[in-house]
Amino acid sequence: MKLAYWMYSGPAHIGTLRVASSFKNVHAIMHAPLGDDYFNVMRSMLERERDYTPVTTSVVDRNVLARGSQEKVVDNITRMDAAEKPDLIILTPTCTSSILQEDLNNFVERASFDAQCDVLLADVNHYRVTELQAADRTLHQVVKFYIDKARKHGDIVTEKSAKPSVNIIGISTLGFHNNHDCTELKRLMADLGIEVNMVLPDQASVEDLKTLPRAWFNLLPYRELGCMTAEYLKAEFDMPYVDITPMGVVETARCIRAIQQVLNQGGSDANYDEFIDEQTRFVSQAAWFSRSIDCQNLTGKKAVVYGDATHAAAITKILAREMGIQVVWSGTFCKHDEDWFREQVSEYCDEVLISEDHGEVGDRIAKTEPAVIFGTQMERHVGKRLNIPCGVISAPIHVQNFPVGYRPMVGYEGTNQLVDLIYNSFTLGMEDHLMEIFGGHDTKEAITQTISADADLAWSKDGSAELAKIPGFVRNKVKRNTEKFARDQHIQKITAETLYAAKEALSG
Amino acid sequence: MKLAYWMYSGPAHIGTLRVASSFKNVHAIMHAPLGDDYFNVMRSMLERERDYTPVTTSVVDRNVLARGSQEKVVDNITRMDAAEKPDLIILTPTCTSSILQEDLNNFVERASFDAQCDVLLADVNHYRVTELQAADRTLHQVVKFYIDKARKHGDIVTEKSAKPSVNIIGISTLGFHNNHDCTELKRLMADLGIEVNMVLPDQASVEDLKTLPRAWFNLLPYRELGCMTAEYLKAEFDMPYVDITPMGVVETARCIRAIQQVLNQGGSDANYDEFIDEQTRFVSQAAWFSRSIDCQNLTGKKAVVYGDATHAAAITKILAREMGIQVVWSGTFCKHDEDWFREQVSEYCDEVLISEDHGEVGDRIAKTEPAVIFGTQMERHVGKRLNIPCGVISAPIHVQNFPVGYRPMVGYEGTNQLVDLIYNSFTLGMEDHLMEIFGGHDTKEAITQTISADADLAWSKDGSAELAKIPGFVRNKVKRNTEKFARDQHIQKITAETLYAAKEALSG
Amino acid sequence: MTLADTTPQPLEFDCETGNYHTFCPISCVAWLYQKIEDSFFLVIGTKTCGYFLQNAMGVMIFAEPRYAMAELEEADISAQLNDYEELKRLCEQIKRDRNPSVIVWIGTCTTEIIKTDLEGLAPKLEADIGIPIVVARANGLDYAFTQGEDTVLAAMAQRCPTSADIAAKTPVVEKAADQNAVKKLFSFGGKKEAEPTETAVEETVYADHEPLVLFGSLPGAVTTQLSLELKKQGVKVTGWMPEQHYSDLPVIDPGNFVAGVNPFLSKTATSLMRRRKANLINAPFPIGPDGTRAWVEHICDALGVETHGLEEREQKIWDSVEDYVSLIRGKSVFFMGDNLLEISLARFLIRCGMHVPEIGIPYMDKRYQKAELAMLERTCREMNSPLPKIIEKPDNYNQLQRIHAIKPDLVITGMAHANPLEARGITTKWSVEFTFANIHGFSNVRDLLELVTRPMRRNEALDSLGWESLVKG
Amino acid sequence: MTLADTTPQPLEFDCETGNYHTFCPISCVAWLYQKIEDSFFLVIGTKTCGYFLQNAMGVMIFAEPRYAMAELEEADISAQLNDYEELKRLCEQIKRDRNPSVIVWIGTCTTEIIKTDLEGLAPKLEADIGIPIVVARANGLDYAFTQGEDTVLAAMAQRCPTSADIAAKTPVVEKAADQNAVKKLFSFGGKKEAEPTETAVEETVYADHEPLVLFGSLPGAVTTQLSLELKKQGVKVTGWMPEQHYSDLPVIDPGNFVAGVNPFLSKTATSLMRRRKANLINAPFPIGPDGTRAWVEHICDALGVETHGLEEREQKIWDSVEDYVSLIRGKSVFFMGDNLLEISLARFLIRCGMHVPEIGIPYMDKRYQKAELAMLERTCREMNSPLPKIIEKPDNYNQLQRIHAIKPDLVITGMAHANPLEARGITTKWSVEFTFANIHGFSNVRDLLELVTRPMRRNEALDSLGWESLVKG
Repeated sequence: MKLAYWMYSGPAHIGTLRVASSFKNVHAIMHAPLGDDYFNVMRSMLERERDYTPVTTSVVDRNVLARGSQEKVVDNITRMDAAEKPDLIILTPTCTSSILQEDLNNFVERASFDAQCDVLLADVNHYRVTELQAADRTLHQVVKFYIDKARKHGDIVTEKSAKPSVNIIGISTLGFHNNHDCTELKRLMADLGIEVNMVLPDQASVEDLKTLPRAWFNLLPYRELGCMTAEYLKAEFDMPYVDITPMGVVETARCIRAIQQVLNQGGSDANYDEFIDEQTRFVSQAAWFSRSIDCQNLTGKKAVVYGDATHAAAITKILAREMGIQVVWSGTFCKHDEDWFREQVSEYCDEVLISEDHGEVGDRIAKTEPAVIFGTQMERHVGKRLNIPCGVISAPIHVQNFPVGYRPMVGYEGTNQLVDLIYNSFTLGMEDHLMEIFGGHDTKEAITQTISADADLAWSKDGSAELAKIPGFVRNKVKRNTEKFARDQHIQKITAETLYAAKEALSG
Repeated sequence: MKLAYWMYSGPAHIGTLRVASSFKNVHAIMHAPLGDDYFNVMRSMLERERDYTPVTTSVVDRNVLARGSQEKVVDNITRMDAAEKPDLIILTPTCTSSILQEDLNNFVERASFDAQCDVLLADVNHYRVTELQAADRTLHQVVKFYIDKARKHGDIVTEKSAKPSVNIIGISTLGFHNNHDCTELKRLMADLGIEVNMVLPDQASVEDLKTLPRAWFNLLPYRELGCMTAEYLKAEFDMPYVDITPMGVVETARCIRAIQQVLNQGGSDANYDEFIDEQTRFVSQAAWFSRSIDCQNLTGKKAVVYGDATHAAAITKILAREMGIQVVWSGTFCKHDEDWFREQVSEYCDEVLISEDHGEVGDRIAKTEPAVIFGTQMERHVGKRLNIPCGVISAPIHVQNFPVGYRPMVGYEGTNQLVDLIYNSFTLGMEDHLMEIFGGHDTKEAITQTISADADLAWSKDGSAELAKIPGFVRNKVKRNTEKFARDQHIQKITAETLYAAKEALSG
Repeated sequence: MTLADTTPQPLEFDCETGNYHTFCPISCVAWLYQKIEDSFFLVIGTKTCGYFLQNAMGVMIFAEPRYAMAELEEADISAQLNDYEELKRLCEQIKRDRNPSVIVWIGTCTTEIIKTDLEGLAPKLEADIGIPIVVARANGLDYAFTQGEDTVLAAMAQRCPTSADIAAKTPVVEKAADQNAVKKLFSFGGKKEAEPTETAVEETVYADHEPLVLFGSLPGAVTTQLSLELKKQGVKVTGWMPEQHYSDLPVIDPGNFVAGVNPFLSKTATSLMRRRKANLINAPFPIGPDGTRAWVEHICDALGVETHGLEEREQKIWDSVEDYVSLIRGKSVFFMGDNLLEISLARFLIRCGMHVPEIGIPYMDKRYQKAELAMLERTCREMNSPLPKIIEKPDNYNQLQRIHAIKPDLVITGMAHANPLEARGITTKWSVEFTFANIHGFSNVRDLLELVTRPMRRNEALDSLGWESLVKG
Repeated sequence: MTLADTTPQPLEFDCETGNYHTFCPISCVAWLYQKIEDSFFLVIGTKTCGYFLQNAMGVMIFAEPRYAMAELEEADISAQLNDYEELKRLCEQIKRDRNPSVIVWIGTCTTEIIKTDLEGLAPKLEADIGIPIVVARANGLDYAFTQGEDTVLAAMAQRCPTSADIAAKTPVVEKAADQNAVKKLFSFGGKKEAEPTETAVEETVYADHEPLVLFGSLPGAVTTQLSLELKKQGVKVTGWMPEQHYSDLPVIDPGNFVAGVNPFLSKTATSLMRRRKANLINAPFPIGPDGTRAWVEHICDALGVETHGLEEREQKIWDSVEDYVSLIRGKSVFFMGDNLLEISLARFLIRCGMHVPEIGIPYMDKRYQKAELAMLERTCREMNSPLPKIIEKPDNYNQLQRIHAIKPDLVITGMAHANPLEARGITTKWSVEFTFANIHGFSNVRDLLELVTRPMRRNEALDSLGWESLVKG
């Protein structure tokens, strides 16, 4: 058992449902007790979705438990098939109902007899994988099912499109800024003269999956969703893929250059250098911001970063490489992707943190005392308590992460949005500090409660007075450093001299 | 004399310089003492402008004062003319140098002999008009000068363009979100099949002003800049103008319908009804947000609005009409536009406030205790002190109002941006209150300091205990209401019963 | 009056598939940990439960809440780990970090299915760590949403002391016959009464009646209002279950009177009757002026206290909210069914002049809701409104077809369907809000109507803008 | 040593058009109102002045600052209103709302031009409202940026008490010969010394020397550091002008020694010498390890105190910042001229191994900066660096041409030109930051170098990304 009240990724069935309900005309049947169906609420409330979520719960109650659930599940599948005429129904249990060890494959087989549509059982282990892994797996499962089916029917489309084309894989409902990212990626592809063959799974029709191989390559903006599918398509059809997240000007350029290489290997003659240069220097404002005076003043400031693998890695690189901000540590909750994450960020931060424990993450922030945090909603609230500003850069999703206004994180407009996020996080933090400094009247009231004499050390009157002159937001740090210095030097009473001697010694 | 440390609009010369430096290849010479040239700093720092601001100060110091400034001013004009080869040089004094009562027209005349470019003296009274009025006047002056010149040269273009076309008037440097608004307006015009003839004054060339009459009509997104010019063009060339600010779905639709009418009067056959319907219901998310559950919970909440005439009026209408939020009062610092403002907002708010005094505005906010403020940076800080969230909707400009990411306030994407602004202002405020309510541990510590027994009233033990149960952010209001009730009822000691009797009586 | 006596209802009851959306009963943690300030709630379940709580709790999750998940991992499910040792480890950590007065274990579907013997483990662990452990099975197999509270209060009812318990624990105090006095000493500990004269004076306003304990978790301000309402009639509330502190659980002796404030507390009622031998006062619930008056009347009646001025009081409240009532009179409201407050709300809204074609409700205890159902029927008769159809365990899919057919003026629904209905031009109100808002008693009628009318007031204004439908086709 | 003695400088000086950008001298209000905590600053000027302050002050403006504008309106300019009555009305309001210990009137260009007789009005109003009024003409016709502080301190110098003033005001205290003791009593009022033994012990570390008052507004932490530095040499600082409170203005008697900490305080120096008959110690300024050492040495020399260990101290600081120094050694820096700290900073950076082609400076008082200029020359010689050209009242337009021709590694410039230069691949640092950062004394050398090297460290990293030029063409 694990004591917790916050988790960074949801249970497996949420991942399955995110993929299922992203597709057009796919219905999911959740075999679960009452109350496990909050996915529908999340989609309806967080995304302000106008349509009914295509997920029906076949409710397991005490009676169903006693009688066995096969009849009810099969009945619900056939009912939904008749009423909604979906292309595909995906059945999934939840953590709870998966313990019942029922032969759900058999339920699906039974239902397939009567249903007009395809019926699939989502194939995930509800205790071993997270929401993210389950989503990746379910997408792969659906794609494979329809590729196999097309092959059997002989109507698979393997001939490449005349113009260079791409499948964008990984855009899904309840994904962090996914809708805006998708728009921006489509615009970017249009700018590059690349036709978008399919977007997966968002708004995709399963009937069209047979045309996936038509595209010249697959683009994977996120680590968390699509990798299995891309690998599968590479293995089956030798389709290349580009899995560089185009976040920040440097990585966006790298992604475009990788696309150029892929296209040229496919017989095209693309040269995006000029486009990249124009976008980087003049269309996007990010490169200019990096060079501008505002950003100069962020140089060397300390930040910590935490989030899913994609976003935490991308932001770490942007902060360190594009803005000269010191990333003290960078962390992720994507334990399953630890190796990739370490490889991506090690060069750009002092330390790497791999943890799913919100308590550990919070403690590390408190200990680090960074000038700014980039993290999830949880870290934002940790920051609130510690009075450290936080920019939210990653799921778990929250209604605030579904802005109505255009807020992509990828591509060139994404670089602009990130500049605002980073700059505002720092300046609003700075503003609070400045308000404290310029608060005026009450500067005289010494903040003496922080001057807790430790057992072995005493602060002289002038030492305390001097400490009180230090602005509140660094006072604790100065106090700790001075006390450390005093202990090292065997000084028992800390005077103003000690304080400044410590400053000179420790900054040397 | 007026005691103040904050003003909502700048001095006149700032308005003149905003217009002058918006034009392409126009240089301004500011005749002023050292230090009056901070306009250059504002442009460079707030807008993160990459180019040198085309404003040179001809510095007035003690020596110049003694010798007379004509020589220096004329010399600076001719020097800049030779070095930068501008089309036009505009000379302006500041509040200070205008007191010297020099014959600046004569300076200009003198300089015109030697200079290749046109030279104009900005014609404003520095003690009678604000930044906004001066900008409006300077734009008119420049336009008139070049129209007159073109007429003299006989090369004025009065023939209308084949396709419907528009001049967008009022976009300027250091304008609140002007750059993004301009992009959005251009996109909107493209969607409507209207060609943009000129944008004024931003990035416009004075040499092209002679082509202004070519457009079918003028569009004035803001009250503050462009009205004089539009009136002038109407008087001279019978050019119609549309001065409906397209902010919010209702006003955007009204603006488009007015454009339709103007075009059709000009012989076109435009029908934008379908476009408006599609944008309103499906492309913009604002109409849907208004109807969604999130917004339902804002219904009847109290807001106050304060800003320039354009933005304060637009936001007031959106809040009241599109979101069902109660605007307790709406105010502006644009005293010169009081009549228009009253006419626009009276229907949508309980009271109208016309004031330039930040102290008065702050006091009114404190007294009103709204759930949210929409105002300027000053009101944001007032809100910070009072613990009331504030969305910033209007100049005076501030570096935070020059986001790098796309943030128009007009048009359909503008409606989305405003939804985010309004929603986040409310929810982040609510979040703070919820954190207080759910703070958990310390709910028991009674906030007894607010229970200050007024001379004539006493709170019984159970009354105080009951009051302490009320969440902090409404406690003061409940307290005041209860005490008012007690006084009216001649109750001397307030018990729990009194408190709830007051609740029933006052809500009736 | 006992629950055994069920008179047949002419109301029409039906039962559907039970494929309906409601919050998991473990969500009761959200308000209970807030109410009982010295408690800690431990939900023993899976990642699915935890993720639900985290999403449902919103901002509360960040406030270092006094609840947590004991997340069952694969080794727990496959019984490779010892439940007792695991729970002990967690509870010791909770004791160390937060030191609550009580730990409430919330069992879930998973603990039901893997048959974790929480009731068996609790007494041993309670003895081991020295903190009371209350066990409640708030699982979705047996219960819906608000019934979670019912499972907790039913369990807690067993922990209420008797006069004898108190007497045994306070040997220095003279064993007084008046258990109220004993209770006072107990709950206030060593504190001195600051205003003894005031208290003495107060006592005289009460009639001489059997002790009365009210049950149901309501915010402090609302319990005060209801207590004051009864005080006006001379009825003294001996205690509330729960109180702000676990250590203040009221004394309940056999023969004492108890009354519930919410319609979803049938298990608690049964527990109090069967195991504590209390007398349940079966009354309509104090929601709306009509319900509040009936509730007070039933209580007074049971205690043999004569009421006075109630009719005027009810009328005065009605008069004060006429502006709101006039907005909904003659309109229709459809309850999809979510929080078990449906019958009481429907009865109140019919009294306001609304029509109710259908009341969906997760679970219907006709005995515990007997007085409320009777009042619903009477109200319909008096208001000349057709009797609503009551659908237990509704099927949301079917309900949506009926809603689109009937087009009611208002649908009170769970969170999953509100936005899609609004997008189709159907006005909705979240049922969840009635669970959290202060809607009980006379003083809150205006707030209750504010909630009900809000979407109608808002949408009326919006409708003039002509965006009624926001879906294609 | 007197200011009259000006030895010819082999340094090349030049003067341009004076069309350069710098902040208005009234901006000194920003740091002075912060420093002197019981003060209120009233800037008497136009909307142009007010809007500048509001923009320059950034967030401070929102913190209910202890300064305000007396905004001159048309009626004031045209002398329709009575200046005295208007100022009285405003000052009375300030007294009512904030009750400061002193009101400082800041005259502006406008009061110069309309010839408002602030000096004439102040004594009468001071008597009328009972609050000292100090008048400073911080106008842009005569002064640049930091010189605003000079005008205020020069005026305030006249308000420093003499021993005789103190003696007259404290009749109960025995008129001690030691004015330090008198000063103590005065400034601490009725307070008891908590640690008398500590104080007594402390006194013994000081040499016996003439009283020394330091002038220049520095943050409390920095004044402590500099005082401690002198204490190490046995020199006791009698007082600072200004102190945290106006009421703590130091005693200055004829013949006392005074020394400035900043190069822009020439008017204050002159005022102290001419009107208070103080002895000015003309020293380089305590910026950089070299400057700080020279400053301490000059002071000790003037007071007849022998120094010890200063060379080692300086060397230790240099050693501790070698990592930063190595980043700039051999590079070039161009000063456009802004805050009058230019000579001191250039001298320090040349000592760090940089080359300085040009030092722009708004105003050059060769007498007050005599020791600093001499040290600059010596440093160039010792570091084998060409002598910089010093341009007084530069012309920014011409400077930009020179910068684009020379392409220095760093340009220290005002805020108007930093972004355009950066966009053209030229690394810049705001001169303003040196005005506000703690750069004085040995302890702050690292912070000073942190500032200087920050843009170079940052741009070095960025340059590898290949975005050097961010303008077209």
